[in-house]
Amino acid sequence: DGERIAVFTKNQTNPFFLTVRLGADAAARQLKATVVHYIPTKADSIPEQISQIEDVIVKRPSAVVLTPVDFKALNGAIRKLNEANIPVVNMTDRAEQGKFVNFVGAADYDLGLATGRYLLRKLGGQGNVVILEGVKGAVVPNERLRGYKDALKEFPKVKVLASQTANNQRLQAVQVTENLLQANPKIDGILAVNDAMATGAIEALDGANRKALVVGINGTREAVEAIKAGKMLASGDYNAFQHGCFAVMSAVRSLRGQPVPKEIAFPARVIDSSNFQSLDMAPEKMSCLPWESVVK
Amino acid sequence: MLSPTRTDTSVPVVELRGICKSFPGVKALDEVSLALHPGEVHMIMGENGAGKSTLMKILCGAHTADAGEFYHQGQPAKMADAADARRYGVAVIFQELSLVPHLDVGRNIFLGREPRGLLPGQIDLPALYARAQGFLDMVGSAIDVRTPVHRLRVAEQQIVEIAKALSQNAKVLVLDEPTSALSDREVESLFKVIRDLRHKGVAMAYISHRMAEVFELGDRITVIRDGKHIKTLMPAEASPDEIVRLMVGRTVDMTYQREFCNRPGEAVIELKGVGAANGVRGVNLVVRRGEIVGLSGLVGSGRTEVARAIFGADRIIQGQVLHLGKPLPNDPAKVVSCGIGLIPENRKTQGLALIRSVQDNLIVSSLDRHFPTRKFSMRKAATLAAELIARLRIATPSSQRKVGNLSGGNQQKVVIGKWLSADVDLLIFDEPTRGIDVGAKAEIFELIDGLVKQGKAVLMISSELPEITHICDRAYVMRHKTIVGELSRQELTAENVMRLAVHHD
Amino acid sequence: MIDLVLRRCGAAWPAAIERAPGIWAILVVLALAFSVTTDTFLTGPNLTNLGVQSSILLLLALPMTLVILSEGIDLSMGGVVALAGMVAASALASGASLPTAFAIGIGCGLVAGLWNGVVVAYLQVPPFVATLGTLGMAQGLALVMTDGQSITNVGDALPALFSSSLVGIPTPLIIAGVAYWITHFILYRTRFGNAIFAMGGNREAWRLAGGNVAAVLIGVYAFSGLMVGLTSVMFASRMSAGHPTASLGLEFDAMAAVALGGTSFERGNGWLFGTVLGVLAIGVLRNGLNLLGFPSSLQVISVGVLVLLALLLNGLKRQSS
Amino acid sequence: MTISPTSEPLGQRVLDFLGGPDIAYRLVAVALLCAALAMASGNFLTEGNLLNVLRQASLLFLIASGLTVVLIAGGIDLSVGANLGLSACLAGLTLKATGSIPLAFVVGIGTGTCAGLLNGMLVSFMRVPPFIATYGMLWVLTGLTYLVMHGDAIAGFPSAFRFIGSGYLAGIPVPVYLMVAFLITGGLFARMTTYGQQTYAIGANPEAALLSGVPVRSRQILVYTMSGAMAGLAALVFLARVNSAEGDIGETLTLPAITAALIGGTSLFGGVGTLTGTLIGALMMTLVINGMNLLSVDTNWQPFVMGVMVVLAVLVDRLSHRR
Ligand SMILES: Nc1ncnc2c1ncn2[C@@H]1O[C@H](COP(=O)(O)OP(=O)(O)OP(=O)(O)O)[C@@H](O)[C@H]1O
Ligand SMILES: Nc1ncnc2c1ncn2[C@@H]1O[C@H](COP(=O)(O)OP(=O)(O)OP(=O)(O)O)[C@@H](O)[C@H]1O
Ligand SMILES: [Mg+2]
Ligand SMILES: [Mg+2]
Repeated sequence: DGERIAVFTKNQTNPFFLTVRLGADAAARQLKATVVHYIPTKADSIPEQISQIEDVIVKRPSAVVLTPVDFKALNGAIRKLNEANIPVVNMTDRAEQGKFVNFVGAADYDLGLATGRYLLRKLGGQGNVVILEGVKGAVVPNERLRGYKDALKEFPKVKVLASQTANNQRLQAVQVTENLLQANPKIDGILAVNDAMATGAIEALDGANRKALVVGINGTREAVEAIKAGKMLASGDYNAFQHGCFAVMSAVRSLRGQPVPKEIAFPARVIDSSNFQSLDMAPEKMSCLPWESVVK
Repeated sequence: MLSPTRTDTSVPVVELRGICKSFPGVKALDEVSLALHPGEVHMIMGENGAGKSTLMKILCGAHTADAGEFYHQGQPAKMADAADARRYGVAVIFQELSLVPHLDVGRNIFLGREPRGLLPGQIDLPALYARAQGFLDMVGSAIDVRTPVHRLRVAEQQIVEIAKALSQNAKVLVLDEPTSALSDREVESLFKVIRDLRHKGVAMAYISHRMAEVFELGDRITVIRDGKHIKTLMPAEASPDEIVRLMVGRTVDMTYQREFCNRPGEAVIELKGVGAANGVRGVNLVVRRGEIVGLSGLVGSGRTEVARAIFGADRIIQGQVLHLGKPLPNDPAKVVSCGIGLIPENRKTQGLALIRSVQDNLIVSSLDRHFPTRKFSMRKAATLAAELIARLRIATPSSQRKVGNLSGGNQQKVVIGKWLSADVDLLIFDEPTRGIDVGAKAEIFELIDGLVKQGKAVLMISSELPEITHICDRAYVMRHKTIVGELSRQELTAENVMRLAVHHD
Repeated sequence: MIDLVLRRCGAAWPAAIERAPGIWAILVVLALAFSVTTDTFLTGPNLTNLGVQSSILLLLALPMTLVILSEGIDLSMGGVVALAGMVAASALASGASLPTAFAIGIGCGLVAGLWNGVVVAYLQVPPFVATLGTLGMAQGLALVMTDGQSITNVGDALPALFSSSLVGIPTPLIIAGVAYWITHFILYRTRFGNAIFAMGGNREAWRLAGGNVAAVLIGVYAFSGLMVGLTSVMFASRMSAGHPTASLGLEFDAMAAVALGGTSFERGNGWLFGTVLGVLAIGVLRNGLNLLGFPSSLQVISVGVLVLLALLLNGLKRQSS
Repeated sequence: MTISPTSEPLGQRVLDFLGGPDIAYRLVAVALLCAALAMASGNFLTEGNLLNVLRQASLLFLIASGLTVVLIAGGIDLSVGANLGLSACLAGLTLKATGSIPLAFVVGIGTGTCAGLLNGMLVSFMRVPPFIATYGMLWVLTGLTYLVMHGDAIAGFPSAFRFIGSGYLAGIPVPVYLMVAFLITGGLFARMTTYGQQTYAIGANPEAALLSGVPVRSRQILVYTMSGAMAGLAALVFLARVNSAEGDIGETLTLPAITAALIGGTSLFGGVGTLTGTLIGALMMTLVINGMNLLSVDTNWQPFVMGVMVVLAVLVDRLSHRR
């Protein structure tokens, strides 16, 4: 029987991680390994993920694939994994410390920069924009926000009217945007650090009968639908499915003594009405890219 | 240990002068004075709501007076809170029990005065239990000091209260209706303790609605009416009639004469071998239209449990309850719609929603009767309530007043009122006169009499034997959670009841 | 032997079972089930895990028991753990020593506890509302402090603490044990303990005994705050960081543990050792299901079923007696 | 002591109908809040913004209204948010799968009602304390939501369905009509039916209510079921408004709903409270958040402000009753 891989994701509510898990499962099927998923019962709970890692160490899986719910808080748990000599692949969100087989993910900063630039160029380098920030203190939204801000620096004529958090949530994004639309008669662009908030902002725009260019990041199915319908300008592709694939592949390859690069980062790619087709399908139908097509 | 510091009975230990106290809408006390002398039992008499409990609460610092002076050993003193009262040696046994249910007997006796251990705040538990045992022995009780109080019966709790008061080395002891929950035997041992304390020079204020106690114990009697001091007199110069006249301001017939019922009607309720989850077993009983049936027995014999089982408040596990020949459902709401009402033993916790108005409480049982379509009308409710308030002479400034602000007796009238409003066929009274003054008692009996004359039936539980022997057409006597005998009108004497109620072997 | 331990914890064998039959039944069934279905449950390392994982919840559930006995509730725990943890972490970040950080964290908790106590006792705001308010305020302040960022540059001493051990026993377990012992002493061996029972059982009785109700309430919430402060540093130690939101909702877990252990929300009726059992039951369930690799969504359902089942069993017992 | 039902002055009767002096204080507070916001931000008094506030408040009110009735009956429902989540997800899945709007309504409201019924049974027949019963249910319902969604999200519903959440009728958002409808129905239930009287009686003293012949258990089941049904209905409005559903949709809604009821003067001890109060509570909370957004105040301050507000509201009640 094949390798047993324990895969840790952050929550069971965000479709992004569902896609990641499906990718992991697909890779495991290909490689004849087994995957067991561990997800905190409370979304993004740090103490729970730590406990789950401790419990899993007792069971000694062949390898672990870990998306830490927090940049630093999992350091202790990762150290325990290392001490127990269980190989660990770091997936999607980078951990601060620890020995890892490799990192599989995307560069959030680059995604923010690329997507931000895309919108600002479409605005012709001028106009008013608002930013919808994500959960405070989490690395991913922070990095993306940094990317957006750096993109804005390149377009000094664009004015940022407001930068408020909607906590990565769609409903909050609807309400925050509604209020911002009231406060600001002219908004030309909305930069959301994830697609859930971007689609929320679109709802608010529709409700108020206003128009603005909206971008988000992740490339979720919902965003693809919106792009297809012409309601959303673009979304930064996060390659969720491939994260799962390549993390599990990396783990299995390293167990089998095959070479694995230290870093597999999918390039920042912006999806718009011209190139959404590759993502326009159910994640169940997706398949892993060949290892060699990504790792050169 | 309890030796009096002064034997001079002329200087009061504590004295209240010109005390006034108002609650929103009521002047509870108006210029009342009271002096408590060492070695005397001072009886405080008055109708419900006269202000007796309020006066006692001021005496022990639970309420602060709006005006008036306080003297301790003849000297002006300050009386701001319970701690002051404790300094002057005032201890109280309240009308409403003041025990903590989930602490044991010993800890309750010394609550707030625990013997100190080594560490800061630590209790010296062995010393506490030993001393608590001593005080329980003094009242002749066999209760274990480590029993949590919530496991004790009401009467046993009352005894713990007394031991608690004793343990305070009181110079002044206030007893607010201490016997209302006690059986005769326990009353006797309480009286023995009171006489002991009197001998040791303790000053006592004693509130009771039982006339017999007044003459058995009292050294001095003060009558209060409508928050005013009416008269202080010696037992020798007073007769029961005289005291009642002073209390109510008119003459009242206390003998509760009534025409007994010769030809009772159909059986409203019949119990056949009923056993319930609350412990009663093999109960056979029948109540017919037009009669008042008593249910007697010692405290703890299971009378309340029988009432609750009939009413559906406790689950019936064997036997049958028949209502007009048909099985009665085991659910209070359905029992009420069959026309049966229960006036429970504890009005505050079981009878009333204290935060709601008099009106709301009066109509809650008869909503289905008065509003059969379930469409409610505030106006109609107000009219109904006003009628009941007038009919029962409930002393309240308005039908919108919170029931919690009424005096005990008036609260009891509200509980009765809600069943009058529901116009039930059978009323079960559990201690209907507990804490009720003589005037109100007479009124309540008149009411009960009126009900049975209209062809309704009454089952009455009472711990006061005269009530059973004078009022009832028949009575059942209970012992050990079952009925041990039935007495017809002719056999219904105090001796016969006691013979059945008390276990001889 | 066990009987002696139990007696010291406030009840003898049969009484101990009678107080919270549901939790005993569930603990026994779960432990048996997991011992049979996994080969790792009954191993030393796993039981150590279980203890260490439960320690934080116990540190909160102990004071919660006292608060609930006093007919109160403390909804602010999660928020205050966050705030005090952030403050302690920022102290460490600016170079303070570990003991200083503990003092600061505990101090913060104490201030929040005192505030709760004052609002409940003097302003007479119902505890649910008062502590709900404090929850909001603490959570807000924790977010505002660093604009929602966690504080991660806390040095090495704090992270090391949680995984350290003394004479072979993990430090968190020792701290939880000492905390239990102190709480037990306070509740069952001091006047203050009697006063807490009186707060829930019969406040008037305490007042009439010359006691100061406000002082007791403030004491209860201050004690709770103190323990919350201690927890905040332990929690930060587990995460190697001060985090503004990770602890939110912990108070509900603590309340569930207290209720599982047979403490009722009225009349000052409760049992401190039962709380330990409640914490353990939650810990065993989660640990065992992880060992089984149980799907997470079913784990969520199991927690709810555990709580309902235990309370149902307790209720059945009450009804039949 | 005259005890005839006197006809009170008109002002008193209006005040009573609104819910007594407590409500009046709150209306004054809302007016002051509006005045302050109007002065601070020029955008506040625009028609669009006021409609926004109303629509946002109406969502909060819909969840909080069922909860208010439960609180009045002396219970609590910590599972409303989770219930809303499950109802929204199941309704959304149904809508996606069948495209039938009536069916989605049946599923959404049906789910909420069933969950509420279960709460009611646990509290009334099984005698589990409401706080714990509904907390346990919170976990069970959340778990079921995760189970049916298995981590996925659904989005994009037909515009006919979305009408109840984001549509307008005569220039006013549809949820506002729902809010008014429920305010009136709820008010009639509380004041004009014997059910209402019994609900207050149960909240004030359940034991006394039982011994007065009030069918306590069936009324408890009724209020929890109503709360569940309201959560189901709110779920549909939510779904229609945000046009998507995820497993965590209801997670953060329970405490704000309780807060709205408390700010509105409903007591946690039962027997006291009004829907009008809850509406005002929801309005105050929404106004504050709206104002903070308009003035670009750091959102981190929102929990702090909510915390202060709930304590203040209850404190003012206490002080006004002391007089
Ligand atoms: N806490 C209170 N708030 C408002 N009114 C009160 C309060 N306590 C007592 N009263 C009122 O004060 C008056 C005197 O009540 P008190 O309890 O002293 O009567 P009492 O003589 O002890 O009557 P009873 O024999 O029925 O016990 C009553 O009218 C009562 O309604
Ligand atoms: N040992 C006990 N432990 C706990 N509760 C008890 C115990 N004995 C009685 N009770 C409760 O105390 C209340 C009074 O019961 P009790 O047996 O005294 O009824 P009773 O015979 O009707 O007497 P009375 O009506 O004079 O109080 C009941 O509700 C009963 O359940
Ligand atoms: Mg009295
Ligand atoms: Mg009785």
